[in-house]
Amino acid sequence: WNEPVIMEMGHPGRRGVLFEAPEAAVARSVPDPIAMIPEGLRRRNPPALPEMSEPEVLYHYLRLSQQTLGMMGMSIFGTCTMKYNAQINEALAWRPEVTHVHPLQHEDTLQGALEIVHEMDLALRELSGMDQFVFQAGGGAEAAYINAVVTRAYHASRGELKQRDEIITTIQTHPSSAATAAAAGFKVITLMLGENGYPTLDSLKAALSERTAGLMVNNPDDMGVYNPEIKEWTRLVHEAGGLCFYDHANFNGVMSKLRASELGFDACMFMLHKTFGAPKSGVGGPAVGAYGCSAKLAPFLPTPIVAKMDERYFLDFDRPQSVGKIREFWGNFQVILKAYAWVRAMGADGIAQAADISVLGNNYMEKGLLAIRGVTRSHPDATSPRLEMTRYSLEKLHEDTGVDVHDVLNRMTDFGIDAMWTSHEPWLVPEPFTPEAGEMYGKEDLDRWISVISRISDEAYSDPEKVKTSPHNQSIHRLKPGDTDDPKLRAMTWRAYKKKRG
Amino acid sequence: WNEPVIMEMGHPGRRGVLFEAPEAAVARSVPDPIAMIPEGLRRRNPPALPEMSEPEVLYHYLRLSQQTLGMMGMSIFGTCTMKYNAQINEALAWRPEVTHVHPLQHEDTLQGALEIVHEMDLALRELSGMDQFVFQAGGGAEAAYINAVVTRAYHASRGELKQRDEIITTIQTHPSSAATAAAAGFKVITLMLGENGYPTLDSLKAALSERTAGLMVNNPDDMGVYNPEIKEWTRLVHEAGGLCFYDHANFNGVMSKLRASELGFDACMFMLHKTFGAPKSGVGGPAVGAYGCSAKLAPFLPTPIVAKMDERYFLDFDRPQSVGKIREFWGNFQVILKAYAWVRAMGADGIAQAADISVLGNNYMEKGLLAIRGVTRSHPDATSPRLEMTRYSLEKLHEDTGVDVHDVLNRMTDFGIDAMWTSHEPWLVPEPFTPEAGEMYGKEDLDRWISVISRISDEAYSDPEKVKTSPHNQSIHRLKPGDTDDPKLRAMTWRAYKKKRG
Amino acid sequence: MRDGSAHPYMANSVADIQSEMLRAIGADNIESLFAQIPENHRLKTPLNLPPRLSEMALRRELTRTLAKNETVERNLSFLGAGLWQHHVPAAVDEIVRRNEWLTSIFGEPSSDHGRNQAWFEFCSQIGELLQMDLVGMPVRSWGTAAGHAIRMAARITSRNEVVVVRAIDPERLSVIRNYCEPAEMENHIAIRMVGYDSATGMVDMDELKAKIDEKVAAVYFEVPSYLGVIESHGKEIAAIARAAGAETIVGVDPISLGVLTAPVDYGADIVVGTIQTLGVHLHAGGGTGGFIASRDEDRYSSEYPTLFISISETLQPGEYGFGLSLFHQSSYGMREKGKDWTGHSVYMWAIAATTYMALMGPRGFEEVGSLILQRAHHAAEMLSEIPGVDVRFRNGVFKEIVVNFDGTGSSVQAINKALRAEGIFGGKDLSVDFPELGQSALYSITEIHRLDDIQRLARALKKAIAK
Amino acid sequence: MRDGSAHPYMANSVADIQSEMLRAIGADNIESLFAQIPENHRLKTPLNLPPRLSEMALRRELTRTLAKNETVERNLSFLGAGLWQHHVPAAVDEIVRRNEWLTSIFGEPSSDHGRNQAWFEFCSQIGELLQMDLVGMPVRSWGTAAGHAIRMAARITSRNEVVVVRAIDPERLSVIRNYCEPAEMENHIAIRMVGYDSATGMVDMDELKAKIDEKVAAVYFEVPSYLGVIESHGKEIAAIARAAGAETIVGVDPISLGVLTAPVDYGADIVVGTIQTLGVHLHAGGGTGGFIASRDEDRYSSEYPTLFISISETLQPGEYGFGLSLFHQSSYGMREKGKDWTGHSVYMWAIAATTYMALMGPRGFEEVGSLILQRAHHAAEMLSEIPGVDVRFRNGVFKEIVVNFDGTGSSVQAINKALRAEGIFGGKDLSVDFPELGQSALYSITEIHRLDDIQRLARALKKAIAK
Repeated sequence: WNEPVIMEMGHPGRRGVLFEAPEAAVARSVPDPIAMIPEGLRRRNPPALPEMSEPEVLYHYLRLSQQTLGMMGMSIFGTCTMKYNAQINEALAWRPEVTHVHPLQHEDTLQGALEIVHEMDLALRELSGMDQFVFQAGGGAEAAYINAVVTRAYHASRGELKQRDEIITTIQTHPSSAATAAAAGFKVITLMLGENGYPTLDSLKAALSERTAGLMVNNPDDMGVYNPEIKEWTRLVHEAGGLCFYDHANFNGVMSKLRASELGFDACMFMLHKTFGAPKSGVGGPAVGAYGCSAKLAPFLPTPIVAKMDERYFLDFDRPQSVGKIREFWGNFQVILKAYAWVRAMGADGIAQAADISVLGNNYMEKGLLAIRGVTRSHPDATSPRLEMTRYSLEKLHEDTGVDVHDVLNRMTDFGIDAMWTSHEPWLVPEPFTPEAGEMYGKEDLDRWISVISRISDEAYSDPEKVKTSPHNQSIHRLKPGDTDDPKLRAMTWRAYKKKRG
Repeated sequence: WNEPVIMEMGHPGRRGVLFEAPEAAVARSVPDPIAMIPEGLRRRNPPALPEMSEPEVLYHYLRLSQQTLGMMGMSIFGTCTMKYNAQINEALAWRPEVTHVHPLQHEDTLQGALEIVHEMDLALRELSGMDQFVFQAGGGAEAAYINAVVTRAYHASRGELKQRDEIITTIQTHPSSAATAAAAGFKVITLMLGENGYPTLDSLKAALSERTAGLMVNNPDDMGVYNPEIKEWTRLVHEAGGLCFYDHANFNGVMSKLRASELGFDACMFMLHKTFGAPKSGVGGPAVGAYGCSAKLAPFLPTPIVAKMDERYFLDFDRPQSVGKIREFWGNFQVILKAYAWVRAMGADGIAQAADISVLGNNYMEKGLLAIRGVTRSHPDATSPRLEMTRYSLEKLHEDTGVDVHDVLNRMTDFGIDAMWTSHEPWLVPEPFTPEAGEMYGKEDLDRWISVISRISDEAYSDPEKVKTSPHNQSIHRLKPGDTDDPKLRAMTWRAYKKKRG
Repeated sequence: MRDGSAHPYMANSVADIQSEMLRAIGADNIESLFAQIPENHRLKTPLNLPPRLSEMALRRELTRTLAKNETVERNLSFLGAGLWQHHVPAAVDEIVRRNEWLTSIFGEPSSDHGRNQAWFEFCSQIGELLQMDLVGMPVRSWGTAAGHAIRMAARITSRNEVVVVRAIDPERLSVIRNYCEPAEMENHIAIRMVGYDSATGMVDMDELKAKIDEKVAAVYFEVPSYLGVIESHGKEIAAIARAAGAETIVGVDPISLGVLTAPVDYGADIVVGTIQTLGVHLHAGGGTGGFIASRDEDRYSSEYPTLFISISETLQPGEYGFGLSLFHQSSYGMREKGKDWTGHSVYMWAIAATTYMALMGPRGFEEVGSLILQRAHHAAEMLSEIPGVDVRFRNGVFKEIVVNFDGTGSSVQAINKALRAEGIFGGKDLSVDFPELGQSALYSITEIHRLDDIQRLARALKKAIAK
Repeated sequence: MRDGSAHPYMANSVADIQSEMLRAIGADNIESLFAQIPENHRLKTPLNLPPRLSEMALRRELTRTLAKNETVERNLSFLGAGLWQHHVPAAVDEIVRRNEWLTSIFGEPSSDHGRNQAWFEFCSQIGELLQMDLVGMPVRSWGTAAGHAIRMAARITSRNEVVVVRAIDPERLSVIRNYCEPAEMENHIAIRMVGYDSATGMVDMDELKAKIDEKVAAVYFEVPSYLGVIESHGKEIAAIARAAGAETIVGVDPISLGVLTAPVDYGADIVVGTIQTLGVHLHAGGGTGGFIASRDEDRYSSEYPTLFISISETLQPGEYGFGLSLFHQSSYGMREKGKDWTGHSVYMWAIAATTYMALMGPRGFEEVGSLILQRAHHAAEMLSEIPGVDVRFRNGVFKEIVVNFDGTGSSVQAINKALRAEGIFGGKDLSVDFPELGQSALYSITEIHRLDDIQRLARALKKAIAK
């Protein structure tokens, strides 16, 4: 059914939450609370929020939740490492010992939380070879920003910041590296791909200079391509006086296989809401970008650091070279807890197996997908098996039938399979798509996914209209093209909608 | 989509739960646990349960939950008093202080639970005028059985049980009164309705004798008809030496208006999972039938009673005349807690208002429903307003169009309105239906409900096939008539299904 | 609460909505709608209930009240005796709490499809554990199930006596007694108790043979028994019963069925038991629930008091659905002529149990059964090493052990009090209900009791005894 | 764990499934699939992580670890300072925990419909509280929001200085500093701090006037301020800023907006603030979240770093849906040319907040605002009656009060320690960050603090001081 926008619902006078009047002594002391507000600052017009009973609000949002496909069907959204969010982790995270704890409490009353943060730090150090992690960043992009800020502080401490104002990245590194470097004030040099699917060593050499502040790169990239020269890269960047940051967004295919420090990186970032099993909530968060670095960079990390001394955990604010805060408090603790629980539930063997299964699943899918009419792979000549994802193209299908990748995405949802990932901008490969099998789904689910693409390919060649007019079984139809970006029509609030369309 | 039966899912070797091997000392002590089982009692063939990963099981049941309409749409199922299950009550009931408490713990460690049970007892005493409540019964029918058992014990204690072997009830009293009385060994006399919609005083008088053990009756009945002579009834039954039990299943329309004891009843029963806002889970439970009685009957109540002495709560097992146990332990505590929270959230005024709104809602709906072609009311000549429900009939619609009440029920679900209640057996009114507005839904929802009946009536008169082949928008279509009762086809387990159909 | 505020649970608790509705009806006021109730029936004194609380105040008050409970999470508990602390996977709680089924009521098979399927899957999985084809929807407790099963047997055999073993939960026995009408009544079912061997804890076979005759409708015994013993005479008991024309009813704890053979293998006709051990928490007793199962024969199916869910084809070829079966024979269908009675039960726990069984699978049941056997026998060994402490019936127990303290000179009550001070809830005191066992307590040991827990118990017991 | 068991999180962790998949690929083993990674890149030493735990063991271990936390549920807390303890309706938690959106990712507007609608409703309700038409999807914190807003203003005005009031959370200020590049860098944004009046806590208007000139991109101030004061010069500040061609950015706590007027009414151009107070728990800091809003003009909308959700018609007449808007200008669309950057944020808290705002409605916000005002002013009165204790800035505070202990001779640290022993978490110590306030602490008083709580605090303070 059509669920109305909540702004249209309710009836004047209905209430969803009530509050007791204050006790007599309080009311006597402050009989007119509004009088405590300076004259001109009192609210005159009540906000036009809906007036609804509690069950009306509850069932409205329960219904909306049901109109969200997500993993209720199947979702293997590349670059996002769709992973099982274990219910035990949720159960633990919603205990009062988590929800009802204030981050400014005295450390004596936070020993449980600090212990978990510290243990997670140790686990990440083991996985990466770094010397210290912080969890303040509310996501991967913010962790990249920490790297940019720490890079600033490092070079500033050496008097070189004015000179070193360039960050090198690659076109297949996540846009957040380029964007955070730029937001931090750096100029961004982006290396394009060589014929093997990764930038050449020569292009790196050409970019390096005394202006180089650092390198920000992922590996493998989100086409599943691994740069085998990465150790040489980090050596060259160091030689040029720059720092090397490893965006571990694509860690799932290499975890337990390599360590950032052993490849020569000074810093790295893990997404706990992704690789480590905490929910990501529609690229939404709350999330955690765990940022780790070598001892050389540790003095510049944001404060506080969770540290341990004599079996007691404490928050170390006494770090004179620190860049201070990137975000208030010390991180989304509930996300750290879930990630830590995941690490404990997996163990070293489980983590290794997850990487194995992810890579196996991707290569298994590749076999099936490339057999489908209209599906090709990026860099078809690079024959080594891809890691946990492969970048495909529907260019052929599009040329042959007029059906593009968005049509396919929409049609997939009719089979209970949520839209897959296409590619970050820019689309180096036309009509791209990127499934990531991950370790959660069974073979029969992967087979089902392949068979849906196969069926849609058949439909595209036999009845393209059916695909182009999809979805046919979802709560709503496709949006009118252009509405959401047309300044005369787009409306980010109900107020704006009423003004523009009312 | 079509969700498979779980017995068809999974793959050999998959696991949903793991257990650590025992510690070395335990394994040393008991190296071969199976050897501890007498030879012939060891399991030879593993149970053919599905072998599945945790997310496979989780999402299977999440999807099944989404395929349950219930109150996700709208449901005003008469006689069941569909009511808001407040989320605060659920949140409280799932705290470890509830889930992780054993009923055999020492009273000192149960003071919180016992306090709540006792406070609930006091609230129910106030609402009914009874002297003591017990919460052992896992539902209303079981509370009725307690009444039958207590009635046995009472008459036995007076040496009259052999003589008093008849329980009187009425045809519009819930079947559980008749059934539990019979199961307890009583003969059941059922009074039929008089022309005003309730049995005549004369029919009661004719049924009373020295064999009368008691009366079990509700009031109002589930047609919304109140017996105004009920005080006379209880007087006459007492005069004949019988006990009077008030089934308060239909309490919603009279709560705060009358008290069982003031009408002359010796005992009564409240359904905490219904009138008191705890969830009922598809006529499923866990539920609580709170049974209360006068001081005269209290010695016979099941043990234990929760009692209070000197600010300490305790479980009183020292009740020599007690009938013992009707069900193990002392009740579904979490349900009592939810009901108590409901009482506190409502207060006396809120409870009175709920009764008012329920009765107002029913009469408002009656106005709308009786204006619809093909809809009539039971006892059309009894003109007083009905209480919280009204019994309607679709006899006319059926005669005119061939569409019966089950067709209408099915069609309703297409509009997101779950099937309404028809009537208990026997159907005194042909093609009956019984909505109960309750106090939860707003006027616009009641209007929507009426408009759906109105639309279906229009459809029945214009396109009856559409109604008769409904539903058209649910997860599945109607069942093949007869399959579930045909001994050759019916299968209550997957094993049986495979044998009969495989 | 501010006067005149609408109540959050009642959308129509707004004065102008009520006025509009009254106008539509043509009534002057709400009071006039109660015209059926005579004046002298109305409340004599106004309701005096505690003051109404906002959600904020309610949360605070009840959170504080509940904090007066001590939990088996913060304490170490050995209480079982009919309700056991097992590991409940978090996914089970997540599923069982879904609002969708929490608030549903009976709709149509199409609108109830998901819930009906889940219930069918519950019955199907119980069926696999038991190797039986007919499983009813759950009843309210193990005792309830046993009571109904005995009444079923009485109807099937038209006999009115039943043999019950003595090594039974006294609470469950009391429930059964209340299902068997008193002697004054025409359909009275007499209970003949059979003792247990004081050395092994198993059924006293001589007494059993003496008590079974052609008046007996059924024999009821349990595997494992209340005292934890894995009864090994099942086959023999069933044979004796069958020879006398009586039904064999067996009570089981289904969590044992990964390692113990299904009762049907030793001749059970009707099997009953708990479903609490299949993924349901204690809930201070609110986790209780039972089942009834049998062969899929009319002889049995026609006597069930429970509701049934059957799989069925739908009008759409290739599609299946689920609906009520044999409804007509229930008390809903036939009132006092129905089979005993039905009504609200614990169907939500069927949702928990089906999720649990699917998560466990065959290997999970085997592992948990083995682990319980290991932990219980190991605990028995450790505790019996404590001077003065004797563990009875040590050959073949499942998860309950009878710990006797006669040699210590202390009472169970005193020992449990001392344990409580250490954060340990000792076993259930058996000394009143089973005087022949002296000062004994029933300790429940499950998969959750780790080595360090048993060590902690042993240390605390030594300390308690030394006092 | 038993060796060789499949892992519950990984359906394909079964050997024969893996073999079948390898056969399909034509690979000998999984290792061969990692051929891209050179040998000398591989792990030098094996992973040394703590042992793997079953769910049962994990629950036990983490439950025990978490039990070492003290909660604000069992203790009485007066900590706020950027993260506040308000009443969170249970329905909010129920909604926000739904698995459906927990595990979703970006699909299509049709498959994400429910979640997108919920997000749009969040923005719409924030818009009503603020009386503003343009609201972005949430950012990671109030400080983050302020940092981005300042950068937006710098881009809008092409200026590189910003005026910030001194009475600001030091954590938030530090975040802002990190959003303003250091002096060495080309696009450095210089921060000019403006003090507050030591008597009233309000902005020092003379200093403000002196600091605003045509180099200034924006003025940033908060209502209520970090020190709890309801700043009353808003209109004047905005006028001064406008005259200098600068933007006015106001930070607000939206729970105050049932009683305080919307910042746009006194001239705000961009408004930022927290969303934590709208139905999000503390989560030890994980409840943090922020928003950015403005008028719906290209001047502003073209500079947002956030994602937007716009309502839209669909191809079906009369139907609407919701999709991303202005995506192209984000860093996803334009990499380093995008507006700052976007990425994971706290969108789940948008779900909580939209549920909260809908439950509250206009009357709920008015009541909670009034209640907070009453409780805070009453607490200020009660505490200032304690000898040696002085409550600063008492005219017009919202929910934070500055309690000064200079007259007691005790330090905040010592007093808080004494309070902690009584189960009370005293206010945040201001003595390091605001030395001019002496030994002062910031006490947060909200609707949850009842009369008896304040009385208990007063008693405990008296006792602490007497030591």
